[in-house]
Amino acid sequence: MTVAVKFFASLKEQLGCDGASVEIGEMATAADVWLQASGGKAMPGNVLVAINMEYSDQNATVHDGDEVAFFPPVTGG
Amino acid sequence: MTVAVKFFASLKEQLGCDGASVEIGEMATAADVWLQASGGKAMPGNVLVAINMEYSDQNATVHDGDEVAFFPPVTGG
Amino acid sequence: MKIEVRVAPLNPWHEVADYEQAQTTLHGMAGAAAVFVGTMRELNEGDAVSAMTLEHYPGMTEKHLEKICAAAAQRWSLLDTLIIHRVGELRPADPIVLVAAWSAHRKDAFEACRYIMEDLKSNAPFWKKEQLPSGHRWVEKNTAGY
Amino acid sequence: MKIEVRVAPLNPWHEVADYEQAQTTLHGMAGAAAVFVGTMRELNEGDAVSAMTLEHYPGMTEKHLEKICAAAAQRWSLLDTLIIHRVGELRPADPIVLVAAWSAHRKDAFEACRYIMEDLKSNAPFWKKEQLPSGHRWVEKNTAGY
Repeated sequence: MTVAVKFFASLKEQLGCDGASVEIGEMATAADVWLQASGGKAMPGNVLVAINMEYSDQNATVHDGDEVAFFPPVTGG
Repeated sequence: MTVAVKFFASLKEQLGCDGASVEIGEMATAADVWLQASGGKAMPGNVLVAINMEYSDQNATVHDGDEVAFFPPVTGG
Repeated sequence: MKIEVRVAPLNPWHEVADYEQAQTTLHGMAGAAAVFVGTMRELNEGDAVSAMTLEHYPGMTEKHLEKICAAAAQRWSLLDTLIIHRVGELRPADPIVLVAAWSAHRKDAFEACRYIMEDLKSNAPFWKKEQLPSGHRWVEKNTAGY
Repeated sequence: MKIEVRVAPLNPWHEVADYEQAQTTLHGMAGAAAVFVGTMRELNEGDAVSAMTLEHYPGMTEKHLEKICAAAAQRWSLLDTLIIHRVGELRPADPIVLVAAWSAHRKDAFEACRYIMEDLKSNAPFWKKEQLPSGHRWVEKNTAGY
């Protein structure tokens, strides 16, 4: 299956990438998506995960066509 | 001694008077001032008292030249 | 710091904008502005209100509002405060009161603004008389704010 | 209800004035408006900040802000809410965010405005990068709001 990956803010800078389309096996979790998209880097402890623009967590299962986003703590307002 | 008396809002309407200059003996309290200025009426329980534009109470002693105000609960804002 | 009690109509947002622009010490320093605007409703306690007369105690009102702002400035870290309150004849949808508080951070601005507003409602010497279909009615007390 | 994320400069008081005037259902019904405006400061954590870049997650940001407003409308009796948030390049003294809540009474307006602002700061996907004399710095977390 295919998922769209997005990185934001400092994470995007650190990884040098704002997103990718990732081919991954069924039953993959957000953490699996991270590993593949980041080229095997450890996920920083404070990273937030959103699936289809809803907050989720790294253990959530992803589905074909999902948009999986990783970003640092938010600092708006 | 002489004190200036002021009435506001519903109290002013009930008494038909917005203020008066009252001659009263030394050591008079705000309650004494009320009695004289209101023509002996009982003071409603919810009346607020200010002396020289500071909240006070009916047992406070007034002094020559004081401005003594009586008014109902406030409803601004 | 500005406190104004006035008869003239109040456009609260224009007042805040103008005041903020004029206070150059706020620029770049104030990270937070909390503003409250109280406006006349056309309904109160289930009755249609067509007009309102706001009376105040000239002198004591301003003095009391200054005292409230000074107390807020003691309790929170504030850069500035602004209060404008109308008196006289009002119609539904007319703004009655504007309270604004500026601070470096939002906690102080939020809490000071609400504190000032609550003290104003509880203690500042203003009185409202409503025009109802059945005649006049003095408002007897304000609704609870907390 | 309006939610806007935009690059264009923000004059928050004009926005509130225009929005309020356009929402005729508020007129005579809203007794209370509580507004918060967050503005860029020229100093953060002791460092001079000459500019700021605000990044966001297009789509999720708007979705999350709508969710916050819906949650506030569940919890308090609200007539309307307005959020405008800037993204892109900002300079000190530029307004960043506007949150407004209208209600019949002040308690609901005050509490909803603060709630929306706190949730926005805690959860809405925005990120700030500051320009310091020494280079860029991503802001790591927001200050506490309570």
